[in-house]
Amino acid sequence: MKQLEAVNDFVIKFANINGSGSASANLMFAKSIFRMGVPVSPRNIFPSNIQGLPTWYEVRVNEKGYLGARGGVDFMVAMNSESMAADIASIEPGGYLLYDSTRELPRHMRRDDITLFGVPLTEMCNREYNDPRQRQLFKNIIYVGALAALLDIDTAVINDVINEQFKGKEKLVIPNIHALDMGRDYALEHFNCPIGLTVKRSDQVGDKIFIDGNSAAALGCVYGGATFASWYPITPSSSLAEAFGSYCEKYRIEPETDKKRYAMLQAEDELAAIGMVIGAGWNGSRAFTATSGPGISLMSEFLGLAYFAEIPSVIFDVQRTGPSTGMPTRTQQSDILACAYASHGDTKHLLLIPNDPFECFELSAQAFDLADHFQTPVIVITDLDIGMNDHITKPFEWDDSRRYNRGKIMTQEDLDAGRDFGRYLDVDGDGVCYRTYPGTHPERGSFFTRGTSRDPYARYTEDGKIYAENMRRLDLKFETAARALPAPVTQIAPEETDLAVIYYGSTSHAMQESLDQLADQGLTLNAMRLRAFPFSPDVKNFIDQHSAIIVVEQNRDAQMRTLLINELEILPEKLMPVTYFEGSPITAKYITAEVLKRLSPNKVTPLRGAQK
Amino acid sequence: MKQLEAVNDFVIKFANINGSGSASANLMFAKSIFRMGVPVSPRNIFPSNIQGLPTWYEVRVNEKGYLGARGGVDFMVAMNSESMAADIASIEPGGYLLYDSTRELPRHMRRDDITLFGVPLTEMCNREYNDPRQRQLFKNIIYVGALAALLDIDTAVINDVINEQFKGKEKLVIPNIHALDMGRDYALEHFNCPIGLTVKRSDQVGDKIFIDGNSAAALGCVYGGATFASWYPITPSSSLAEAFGSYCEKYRIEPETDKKRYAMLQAEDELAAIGMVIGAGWNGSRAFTATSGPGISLMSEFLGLAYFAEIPSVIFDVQRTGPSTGMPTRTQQSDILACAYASHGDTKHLLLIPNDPFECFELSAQAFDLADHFQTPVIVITDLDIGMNDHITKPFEWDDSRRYNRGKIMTQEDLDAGRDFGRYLDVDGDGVCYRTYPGTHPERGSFFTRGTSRDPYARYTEDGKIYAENMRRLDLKFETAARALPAPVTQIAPEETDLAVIYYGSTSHAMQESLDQLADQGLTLNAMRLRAFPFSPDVKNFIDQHSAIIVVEQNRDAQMRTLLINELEILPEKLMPVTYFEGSPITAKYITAEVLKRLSPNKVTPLRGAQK
Amino acid sequence: MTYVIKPRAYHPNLPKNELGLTRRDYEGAVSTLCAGCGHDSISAGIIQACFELNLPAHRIAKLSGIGCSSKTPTYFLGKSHGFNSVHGRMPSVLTGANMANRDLVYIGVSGDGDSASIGLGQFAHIMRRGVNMTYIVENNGVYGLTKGQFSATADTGSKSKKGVENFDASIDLAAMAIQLGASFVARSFSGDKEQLVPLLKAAIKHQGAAFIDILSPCVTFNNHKGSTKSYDYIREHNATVVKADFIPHKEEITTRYDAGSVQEVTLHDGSYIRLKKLDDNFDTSNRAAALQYIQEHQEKGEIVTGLLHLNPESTDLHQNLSTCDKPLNELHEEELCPGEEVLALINKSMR
Amino acid sequence: MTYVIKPRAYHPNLPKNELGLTRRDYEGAVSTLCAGCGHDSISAGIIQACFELNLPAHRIAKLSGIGCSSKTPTYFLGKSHGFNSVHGRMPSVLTGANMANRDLVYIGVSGDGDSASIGLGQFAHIMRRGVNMTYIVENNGVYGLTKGQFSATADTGSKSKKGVENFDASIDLAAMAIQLGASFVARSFSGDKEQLVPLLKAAIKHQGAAFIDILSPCVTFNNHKGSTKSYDYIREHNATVVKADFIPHKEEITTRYDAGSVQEVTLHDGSYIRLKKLDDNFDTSNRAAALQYIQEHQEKGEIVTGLLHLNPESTDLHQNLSTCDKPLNELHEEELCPGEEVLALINKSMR
Ligand SMILES: Cc1ncc(C[n+]2csc(CCOP(=O)(O)OP(=O)(O)O)c2C)c(N)n1
Ligand SMILES: Cc1ncc(C[n+]2csc(CCOP(=O)(O)OP(=O)(O)O)c2C)c(N)n1
Ligand code: SF4
Ligand code: SF4
Ligand SMILES: [Mg+2]
Ligand SMILES: [Mg+2]
Repeated sequence: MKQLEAVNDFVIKFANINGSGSASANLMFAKSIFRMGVPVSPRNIFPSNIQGLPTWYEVRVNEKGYLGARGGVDFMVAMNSESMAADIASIEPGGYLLYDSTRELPRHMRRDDITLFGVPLTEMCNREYNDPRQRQLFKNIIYVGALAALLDIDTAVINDVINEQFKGKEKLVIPNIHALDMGRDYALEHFNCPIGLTVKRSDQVGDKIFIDGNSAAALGCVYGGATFASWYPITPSSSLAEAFGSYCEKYRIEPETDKKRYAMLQAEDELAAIGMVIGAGWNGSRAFTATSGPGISLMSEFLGLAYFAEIPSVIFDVQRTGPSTGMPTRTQQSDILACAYASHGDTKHLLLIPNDPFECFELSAQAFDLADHFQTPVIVITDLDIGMNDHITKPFEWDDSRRYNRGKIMTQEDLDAGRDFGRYLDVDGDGVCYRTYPGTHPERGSFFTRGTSRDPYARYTEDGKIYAENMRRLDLKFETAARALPAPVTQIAPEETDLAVIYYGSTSHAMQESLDQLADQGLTLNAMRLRAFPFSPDVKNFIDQHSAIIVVEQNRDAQMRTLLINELEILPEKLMPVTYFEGSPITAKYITAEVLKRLSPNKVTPLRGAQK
Repeated sequence: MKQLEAVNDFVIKFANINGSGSASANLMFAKSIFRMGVPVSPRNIFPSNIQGLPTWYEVRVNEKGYLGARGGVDFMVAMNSESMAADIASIEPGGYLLYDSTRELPRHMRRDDITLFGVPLTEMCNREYNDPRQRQLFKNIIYVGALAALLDIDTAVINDVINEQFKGKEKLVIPNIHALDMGRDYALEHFNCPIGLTVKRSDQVGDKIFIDGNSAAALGCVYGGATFASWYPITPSSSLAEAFGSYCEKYRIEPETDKKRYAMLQAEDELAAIGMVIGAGWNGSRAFTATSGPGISLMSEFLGLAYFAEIPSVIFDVQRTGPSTGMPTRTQQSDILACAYASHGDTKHLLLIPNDPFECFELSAQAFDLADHFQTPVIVITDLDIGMNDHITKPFEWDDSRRYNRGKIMTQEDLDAGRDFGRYLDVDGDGVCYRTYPGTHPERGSFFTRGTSRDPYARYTEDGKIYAENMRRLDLKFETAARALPAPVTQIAPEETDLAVIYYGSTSHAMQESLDQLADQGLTLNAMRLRAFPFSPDVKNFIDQHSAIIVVEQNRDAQMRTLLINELEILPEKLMPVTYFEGSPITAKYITAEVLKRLSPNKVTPLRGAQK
Repeated sequence: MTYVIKPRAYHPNLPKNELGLTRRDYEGAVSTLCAGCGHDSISAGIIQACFELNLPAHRIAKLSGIGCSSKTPTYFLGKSHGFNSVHGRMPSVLTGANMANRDLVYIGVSGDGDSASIGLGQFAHIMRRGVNMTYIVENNGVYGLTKGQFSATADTGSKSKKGVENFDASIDLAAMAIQLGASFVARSFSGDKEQLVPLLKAAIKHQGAAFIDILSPCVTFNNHKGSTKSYDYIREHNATVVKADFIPHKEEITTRYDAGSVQEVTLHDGSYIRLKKLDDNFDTSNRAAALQYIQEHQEKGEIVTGLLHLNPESTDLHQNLSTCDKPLNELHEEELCPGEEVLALINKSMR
Repeated sequence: MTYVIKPRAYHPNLPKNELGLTRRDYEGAVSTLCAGCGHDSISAGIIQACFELNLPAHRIAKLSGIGCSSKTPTYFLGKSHGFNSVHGRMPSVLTGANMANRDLVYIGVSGDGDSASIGLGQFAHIMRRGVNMTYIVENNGVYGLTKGQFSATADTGSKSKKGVENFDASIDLAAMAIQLGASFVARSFSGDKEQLVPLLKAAIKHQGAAFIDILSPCVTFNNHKGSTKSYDYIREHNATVVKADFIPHKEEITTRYDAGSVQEVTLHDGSYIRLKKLDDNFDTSNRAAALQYIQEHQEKGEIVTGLLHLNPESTDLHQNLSTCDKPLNELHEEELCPGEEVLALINKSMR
C-alpha cells in the first residue's frame, strides 16, 4: 500500500457526536496549524439537532492558500461509532485512520488500503479520570495530542493556544496540557511518527486573521454605526446578532454612565424584526436584522413597504439550504431571487455579496451608508459556509477619518432657510430625495409615510400618472445605485481569452483553485466576482467582451444567471450555468469538471447542449 | 360645435360619491344596454375608502364587442361637485354633460365645446320625497331615466331590470319606475331627445352572460369540488370568497340534514389562510384561498413548504396596484414574479391566468385537478379589472360526465395488495409521486410530511445527494406540468408575418382591439395569449417562429417577459416590452401607439432603442 | 384624497395653551371617513388631549397599521411625523421607532382587525416589552375598510349585516393587555369625551406601555341589531366603573371633582391621575382582580370602561435595556465607531 | 436521522389494549433529542394515553411546528400521519386538516417559542374557534433548537445561560387559552406522569379546543440557576391544585381513587373526568375565577397545575359551522358538483 504523503496539503476530518465537547478541541487543532503559518480552512458539518447525533469537522490544510472545500478525506479521526462505517469508507486509498481502540474495530469496517492508528482513548481516560465529564472531554484533547505527534505539529504552539483558550480559568491549563501530552506520548510510543502527512512551519499566513463571517459582519455593523438590531433566532444567522450584542457590550458602553449606545431586541418573529428595523430606520437610526431564508420569505411584505416608502434598512440573509426548512444546517446560495425581487408588485432591492469575513466586515459597514444614501433596504447576502465557519482572511481595515454617509437629510437649518421640502421630490435628478428625521422642526418638514401612493409632497393620491411617475423615479434611483455599489472584482488571465467565468460569495475560494486547475489543463479564463446588485455597468461590459461565460453558483435554478440575463438583457445561451446544490460547499474539483464539460480546453468553442 | 354622433359606440362615465347609492342605478343602466343586445363593458373606479369620496362608473358601449377600456369620455354624468371641474374637463370635445342644475354650473367649469343637460335632480327629489334617504337614492334613478330618453334606451327593458332587481321587495318597484319616468319625462320635455349618441337594439350579445370575474371564479370552485375555503378580507379579492360562500349556501347543502358540504373560515390573516388550505389539502380536501398582493407576500413561506412538501393547494391572486399597499382599488398585473417564484430557496409555482369571467370559471375548476395531480400550489392570477367589474362573457360550460382528477392516490386496497409506497418515490418517471390520505390504512401508508429534506420514503435525511435528487425530481415534475397546463391561445393573422405579440389576462380585450387597429394601419401581427406557467412548449415554438415579439403587460418591470426570457432561454432583444402601470386598465389606444413606436408598419424591422 | 382642501378659517379668539397654540394647531387633514364614524370622535379626543397637555406636535410620532382606524393619524396632528405602515404591524414599527429616539412621544393607532386578528402577536409582544407609548385600538368589531366582515372582537352570537352569526369567542384586548403586562390599561367609548380625553392624557403621560381599547361604532357596517358594538347596544350596556381625570403636575384642578371615593395615583413624571371609583372594591393596581372583574362583567353582558389597570411601578423598555439618555439617532461617529486602534487590537486577538 | 435504526425487540408478554395492540405499537422512531429532555417524557405520555384510550393510531393525525418539541411527533405514533409544518403555524395547518376530515383525532404539538412568540396569533385564534383537537405546548422557556435564547414564556427576572436577564413580561399560555375561549385548559409537568397521562386522555376525548401547557425543562439550555423553568425550580414551586384522572366510559376505575372532594364532569362523548380538588374553592367551569387563581398564584411565584378550566357545554368548530357528518374529503362529484342543468340556470340568471 502506498501511503499518502504531503507536506501542508491534506484534508483531515473529525467525526464526532454533537454535544460531546469536541468542537473546542478541534478548533484548537486548526488554530495551531494556522499559528504555524500554514493556511487552514476548517468546516463544521453539523446536524439540525442539539445533542447525540453525528457531526463532522473537516480541516483542509493547504500551503497554497486554497481555502475552499476540497472533497475527500486523507486522515479520518473517527470518534463516532454510529457513523464509523461510512466514515472509514470515505477515506482516500493510502489514507489514515485514528480511532478509539478500546473497542476493537469491527471486521467489516477494516480496509487494507489505509493505515490505522488505534488509540485506546476511553481506556486511557477511564484510567486517568474519575469525573465522567472529564472522561468525555479529555478524550478530545488526547486525540489532538496524538495528531500533533503524527502530523508533526509544534507542541509549543498548541500549548500557547491552550493557554489562551483558558485565559481566566488558568487552573484548567495544566490538565489540558497533560491530556495533550498523554496523546502525544502514546502516539510517539506506538506509531511511526511523523507519518507521510505533515505540517511544516510556513509564512503563508502573514498578518491574516482567523474569524467566522458572522462575527466579522457583526463587527462591521458596530463600525458602520448601527445602533439598533432586532432579530429572531434562526440558524445560521443567530451568531451574527449574538456577536453584535457581544461587541456592543464591549465597545458601545457610555463611559460616564455605563449605559448602552445601542439597543437590541429579540423579536417575536421575523415580521416583527424587520418591522422594528423599518421603524428605527424611519426614525433616523441605523438598524439591521439578521435572518436566513424562511425569514426573508416572512419579511417580504415589509420589504415591499420599505422599498416603496423608501426607508433605509439593512438585512443580513445568511443563506442555508432551501426551499422551506430544507437542510437548515447546510449551505446554499439559493435566496438570490427571493432577495432581489422580494415582495409583490414591482419591487427590487439592493444586494451586497461578500465572499469572506474580510468583506463581511467591509460590506456590512458600507451597507449602512448605502441604505441611508439610497433610502431603501440593503440585503447583505452571505451563507452558512462563510458565516459559521472560521476562515483565514485579511485583517480588517478602518480609517478614522471616514465619515458616515447619512444621505440626503433636510435639517432644521435647511427648513428654516426656507428650502422647499417634498419627501418624494427628485430635486437632484438622481431619483434620490430628501428626508427629515421625525421631530426636526416645529412647523415645517413633517410628512406622512405610507405604503400607498402619494405625490412628491407625500400627500396621498390615487392619481395614476403621479403614481407612475414615482415608480419611474424609483427605477431611476436603482440606476443611480448600480453605479455606486461595490464594483465587481475582475481578474484578467495573463494569456488572452474570450472565455470567462462569473461567480460570487462563498464560491470564491473553490473558484480560485479551479481557475488554477483549469489553467493547468490549458483552459484560460478571465473571471469576475460579483459583489452587488443592481449590477455595475462593468458587469455588462465584461460579459460583452467575452464570447462565452460560465456562471457558477450554489443553487439549482441558476438564480444569479437569471438576474444577469434579465437585468442586463443578455443572450441566455452566452451564460452557461454551473450549479451545485447538495448543501455542502462547492469544490474546485466539481467546478473544474463541470467547466470542462462546457468548454473545451483548446479555448475555442463552447460545447453545445451543456445541460442546466 | 360638432356634437359627437355614434350608434352603439361611446363611453359614458358617471361621477358619483361613494356610499350615495349610485352603484345599483349605474348597474341598472349598463344592464339595460346589455339586454338590448349591445356589448357593454362597465368599470368601477372607486377610492380606498367607504363613504364620501369621488367614485366613477365608466361604461363603454361598443357594437363591435371591444370590451377593453377605451379612454376618454363622450358623455359625463357629473354628480359629484368635488370632482366636477376635473370631470367636465375630461369630456371629449363635442361630448355631453348631464349635471344637477339645482345649483348653477360654476362659470369656470363651463365649456362651449360640449352640450349641457341640466336636470334639477335635488330640486325634483326635494319636491317629491320627504325621507332624506329617498331623496338621495332616487336622484340616481332619475338620471338613469333622463339618460334613457337622451340615449334612446328602451324603457321596457329598464323596467324589466328594475323588476328583477327588486324581486322579493316588490313594493319598491313602483317608486323606482316612477322616479325613472320623472327623469325620462324631464328630458323629453326639456331636451332634444335622442341626442347624437344612441343605443340601438342589436344581436351582438347572443347567449352571453354578464358577470364579474370573482363570482365566476367562485362558481368554478364550487364546480371544481372545493370543500374548504379560508380567506382574509382584502380588496379586490374579498368578493371571490364571499361569492363562494353564497353559492355554497345554495348548492352545497345536504338535502336530508340541511348541513353544509363545505367549510369556510375567515382566517386571522393570510398566513393562517394559506396554512389552513395546506392542512386541508394534505388531508385530501380540495381547498383554496383568495387574496391580493400583500397576501401573496405573507404567504411566501408557506408556499415554499407546499412546493417542497408537495401539498395540493389553490390560491387566487386578484392583483391590485403594488408595491406595498400601493393603490389598493386599482388594477395591475404586477405579482407575476412574486407568484411564480414565491418563497426562498429554489421554488417555482404553477400559475393559471384567465382573461375573463368565462376563463375564471374554467380555470378555477381546473386548478383543483391540476393541484391534485401535481401535488403543488396552483396560483390563479386575475386582477381587479377582471375580478370586480361585470363583463360580458361566454356562458359557462360543464359536462356532467367530467370526473375530478384526484391525482395519484394510494388507496387502502393498493396498500393491501402490497404496492410499495414511498411518498417521494418517482415510480412513473414523470416526477409525480403517490400519496395517501391520512387515516387510510392501519399498518401501511402513513408517512411524515415536512419542509425538511427526506428520502423517497419520506424519512428525514441530511444526505446532500438524496436532497439533490429530490430537487431534480421536482424540476422534472414541472417539466411534466408544462405539457399538461392550459395551452396558450394562438391567433395567426390572415397575412403572413414574422412579428407577433404576447399578452395575457385582462390585457386581452384591449389587445384584440389594438390588433385590429394595427392591422388597419398596415401592421399585421400574430398573437399569443398565455394562460399558464410553466410555459407550454408551444410558447417557445411561437417565439422561435417570429423575428420580433412585443410582450404587453400591466406592470413596470415587464415581469412576464422576465419569465419568458428566463424559463425559455430567449434572446432578450427579441422580446420587446410594452408596459402600462398607471392602475387603470390598459387601452387599445395605448398599446397601438406603443407598438408602433417599436415596430414600423412596413412589417420589416423592429425599431432599435425601444425603451423598456 | 387630493380632492379635499382643508378650510383654515381664522378665529382670533380661540383659546391658547401654554405653548401659545390653539386646538386647530393640533388638527390634521379633513377626515375622509364616513360621516358619523366613531373614529373621528377619537381623533378629536387625541387633538384635545395633546392641546391640553401642551405637547409640541412635532415631537409626537403617530403610527398606525391599515384600516379606517389606521387612516386617522392623517386627520390629527398635522405637524407630527406619521407612519401608516402595513396591516397589523404597527407595533413593531413603533417599537423600532421608539428605540431610535426615546425623546419623542409615541401614539399608535390601530383597529380591532389590525390588532386582534392579523396583528395579535405584535400587539401582545409590544405590551409585554413595555414600550413607552399610547396604543389605541379603535374597536368597532368589524373590518370597516374591507366592508364589514367580522373582526375577532365581535361578540360571540352577534350577527353581521348579512345575517351571518359569529360563533368564535370574542377577544378582549384590554384583558389581554393586562395579562400581558401592560402597565396602563383602560377602556372607553368614542362618544364619551368626558371619560376619553382624561384617559388619553393620562395614557400619553404614562411612562411605559399604555393601552386604551376605545369602543368606536362603525356607522356603516355595524350599527344594526344583533351587533354588540353598535351605539345603541353600548349605551345600554355600558357599566362605567371608574372615571378618570388627568391632572398635570403644574395646575392641579382637584376642585372640579367631588371628594369622596377618590384615589390618587402618581405617575412617573411626577404628575398623577385621580380616580373616581364607582365600584368600591376596585383597585387598579391589582391585575388579577381587574381580570376577574372584566371577565365577570363580560359574562353579564356588561362592558367595563374606565382605567382598568395601572402599575405605578412600571418601567419602560429603554430602562430595561439601559440605553443611554441621548437618543440613539443622535449619536455620532465618535460615540459609535470604536476606531482604527481598537480594530488593530481586535485583529490581533484573531491571530 | 438516517443513522438511527430503531431496535424492535420482541416482548411476547407485553400488555395489550382492546385493539390487541401493545404500547410499542404506539411508539415512533427513536428520539434524537438530548438525553433527559422533558419532551421525551411527554412523548411517552402521549403514547401511554393513546394506548390506554384504545385509539387506532392511523386515525390520529399529529401536527407540529418547528423546534425540538415540534420534532417529537416523529417519536410517537409511528403509524399516524404526521405533519411537521413551519415555525409557529401548526394551528392553521391543523385547523385546515380538521376541516377536511372531522373523523380523525388531532394532536398538535408545539413549543413555547413556536406558540408564544412567532405563533401567538395562530395559537389564540385556534383556541377561540374551538377546533376539536388536543394542543400541547412543551414549554421550556427557551428556544431549544436554536440553542437557548429566551422564549416569551421565560419568567421576568430569569437569567439565561449567558447571564442575560429577561425583563419582558412572561406569557402564560394557559391563562390566555382560558381567556380566549378554549373549552379545556390544563397545565402539567413533563416529569409527573401520574398527572399528565390522565390529562392527556381527557384532552383527547374532549370535543372542542383542548389545550395543555406542559412544563418541560430543557436539560441543555435551561436547567441552571436563575431559570424558573428548570426541574429544580419547578419541583420547589409547583402548587398542584387539581389532580385529574380520565375514566373511559366503559370501565370506570373509581376504586383507584379516594372519595372525598371529588368533582365529576361529563364529556361530550359520554365519558367524564373526575377531579380531585386540592383547593376547595376551585371550580373548573368558572373562567373568571380560574384566571384570577392562576394570576394570584403566579404573583406568589407558584405554578398552578392540573385541569384549570373545562366548559362542559363546549361546541366544536364543525358544529358551529354545521358541516355535514361525512368528512369533507370523502364527498364525491355527485355531492359536490351542482351539474350542467344548474349551470344552465345560473347562466340564464346572468343574462
Ligand atoms: C396584509 C393585508 N391583508 C389585508 C388587507 C386588507 N385590509 C385593509 S383594512 C383591513 C381590516 C381593517 O379592520 P380594522 O383594523 O378593524 O379597521 P377598521 O376599518 O374597522 O377601522 C383589511 C383586512 C391589507 N391591507 N393587508
Ligand atoms: C420562520 C422561522 N424562523 C426561525 C426558525 C428557527 N427556529 C427553529 S426552532 C426555533 C425555536 C424553537 O423554540 P421552541 O418552540 O420553544 O421549541 P424547543 O426547541 O424549545 O422545544 C426557531 C426560532 C425557523 N425554523 N423558522
Ligand atoms: S366604514 Fe365604518 S369604520 Fe370605516 S369610516 Fe365608515 S363608519 Fe368608520
Ligand atoms: S436542547 Fe433542550 S429542548 Fe432541545 S432536545 Fe435538548 S434538552 Fe430538549
Ligand atoms: Mg374595525
Ligand atoms: Mg421551547
